[in-house]
Amino acid sequence: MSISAAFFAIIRRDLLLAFRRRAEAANPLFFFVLVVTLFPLAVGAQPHLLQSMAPGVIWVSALLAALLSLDAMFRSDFDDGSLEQLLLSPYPLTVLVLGKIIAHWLVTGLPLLLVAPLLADFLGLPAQAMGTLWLTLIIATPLLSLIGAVGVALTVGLRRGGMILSLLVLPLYVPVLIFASGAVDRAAGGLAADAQLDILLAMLLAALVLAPLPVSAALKMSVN
Amino acid sequence: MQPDQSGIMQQPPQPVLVVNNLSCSRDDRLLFAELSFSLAAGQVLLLEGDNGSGKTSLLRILCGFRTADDGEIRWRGQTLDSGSYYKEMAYVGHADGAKKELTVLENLRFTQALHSQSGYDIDQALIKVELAGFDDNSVQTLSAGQKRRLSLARLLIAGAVLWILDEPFTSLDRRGIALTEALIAAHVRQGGMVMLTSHHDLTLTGLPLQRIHLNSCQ
Amino acid sequence: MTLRIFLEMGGYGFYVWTAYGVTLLVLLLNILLPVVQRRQLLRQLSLRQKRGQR
Amino acid sequence: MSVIPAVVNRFFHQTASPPYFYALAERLAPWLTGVFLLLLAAGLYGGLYLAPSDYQQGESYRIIYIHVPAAWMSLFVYVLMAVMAGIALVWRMKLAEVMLIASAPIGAGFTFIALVTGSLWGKPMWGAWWVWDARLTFELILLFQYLGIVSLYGAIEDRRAAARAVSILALVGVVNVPVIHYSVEWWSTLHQGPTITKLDKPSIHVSMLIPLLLMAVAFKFYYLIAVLQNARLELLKREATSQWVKNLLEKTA
Repeated sequence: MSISAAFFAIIRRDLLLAFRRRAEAANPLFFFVLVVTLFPLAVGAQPHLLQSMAPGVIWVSALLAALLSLDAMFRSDFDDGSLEQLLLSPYPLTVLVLGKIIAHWLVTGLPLLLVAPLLADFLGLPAQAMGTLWLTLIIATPLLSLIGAVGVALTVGLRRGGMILSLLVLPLYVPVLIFASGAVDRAAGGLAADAQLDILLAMLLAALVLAPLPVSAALKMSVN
Repeated sequence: MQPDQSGIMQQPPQPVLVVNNLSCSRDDRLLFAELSFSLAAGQVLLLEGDNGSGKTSLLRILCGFRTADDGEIRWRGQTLDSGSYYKEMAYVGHADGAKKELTVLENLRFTQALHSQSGYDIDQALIKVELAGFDDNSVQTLSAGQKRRLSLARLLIAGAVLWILDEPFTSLDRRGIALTEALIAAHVRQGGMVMLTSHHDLTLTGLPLQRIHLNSCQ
Repeated sequence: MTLRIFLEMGGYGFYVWTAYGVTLLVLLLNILLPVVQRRQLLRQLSLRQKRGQR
Repeated sequence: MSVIPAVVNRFFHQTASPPYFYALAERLAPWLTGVFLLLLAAGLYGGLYLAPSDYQQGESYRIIYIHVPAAWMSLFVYVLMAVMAGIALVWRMKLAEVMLIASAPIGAGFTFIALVTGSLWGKPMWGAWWVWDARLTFELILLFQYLGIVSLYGAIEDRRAAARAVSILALVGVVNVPVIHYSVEWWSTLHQGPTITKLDKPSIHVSMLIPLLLMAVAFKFYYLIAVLQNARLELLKREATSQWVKNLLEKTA
């Protein structure tokens, strides 16, 4: 077996697992929809207000949904000993970990892509910003999984790591939130958002290369 | 050194795993200090000692999960991270390391993908651990003893030389224990190595058995 | 310049002196807490040692 | 290893040994405190008494002498922590772990000071206790990063493992710091008009600059004093059962 076989085997296994636990896997998506619905209820349904808030609301909700789903990334592997077996594989842990992160994104990030435009429409986001919203989601939701993986890997060994996880991960999410919602905001106002998208893309590429390193190191610490 | 065909039986076997002056402590408490031993092809090493004497910690250090406070471990003369160690070892711990939502076959396929060396194929391994015919059962339907045997199948599939087993006999019935001992014996006769902890009295007759007793030092 | 004028800080006295006060408090706490905790720890450890010797 | 001269190598080994470091920190403390108090007195005298009042902001600008040095220190300590995290991860040096842990609450303290003094300065200037100004927001997020480090260290029981976790987090955090800085800067220009910039004065008068620099250096000395006290506590906690601590207890008893 080769390294690429191991990489794809991890993605395949995690997708299969998500399919077997589909009720659980759908939770972040429901959560996302629910949080977005809460905003009009809280601030009132004035179209102007909602329209101007739409990029922020969608992105904050996406962020919270990602945060909620993070804990599941390594939790069951840690509990049933699969994580130990992963660490003992002769293949580089960084590559295996990247497989896990990608699988996590496919399960939790990808569905957001499908629902978000619909919700954005509910909030009255102008049609001209839809494309940009999609692009930011495509580029930046994987970033949420990559950055979040560092936080989960550090806290997976803790019995009550949930609160600490948010404290660790949310400051790291701030730039993603700013650039992503900023880009949609600009697009909604008819301005070009290329610079923000480029920055997000650069962050994604950097995170793809760099994030697996601290994640692997943190997992090694956590099985201790 | 010229290999002498006639004298090969008298020569002490060449150690493959060498542990030198290993020390480990947990929460200010010294578990063991200056522990040295070596393991050669075809040998079994049994770790004995009370609960909390550091048996599991030692095994976890050998897996690379823990770092020792002091000392070194060499596999074929190289450190664990630089050499071929992880290609040639496999570990069964307290947890089964299997996904309960997946079937036996799916779990073992994944094990196969994670290892670069190829050992037994899945069907053979399942026959060896007497789980043939359970391929499509999901792991959560298996009994505790069957899950243990599934872990043993993992060892066979990984094609490892060194087996590290932490309490492999727990939750096994008499038949399961006999089966596990037979697997260990067969592995060792083929030139494999086994390191294990157990509360159970081993009946590995005729095998070169090393015992290390870890006292809880105060 | 009298002390009163100095303390008034041109009407901004409250802001300026609160800022300096908070700073002093935080700086002092960050030094005193470890010192106090270390003394306590040393006392505990020496008690434990005496008990061990007996 | 051969790149490092033997003398330097020996110096580091000696200094890094816990009992030596513990005693050294004790011996240094009065000297450091002396220098700190001297610098502090000079800085405060220059800043609060000698320096003229600002033609725009009146006397309220005098908060600058603690706000700006504290903001500088909040960044400086974080970067220093990341350096020690790197040393701790690569060479597994215990002393680096101890210094990293010991620095976190002090850095958090500086960040807190920067936030509170910024807010106290902002009230008369902006008319509100809190304005979403780029620098203040940056300090706020930095404070969260510090708190994350402190609470992660507190949550993991095994001290070696906790130190490793914190080292990883500090390194990831230090990569995040410039990204946050840049993004917050961009965000604040997007969402609001220009605010009073407190630091970007093209030129600051020498009589104001000298006390500012004096205070900055004084804060560095304060950091040294505080970090050494914290490190001694941390060392004692970690090595409570070791021989040198026993000897120390016998000596003091």
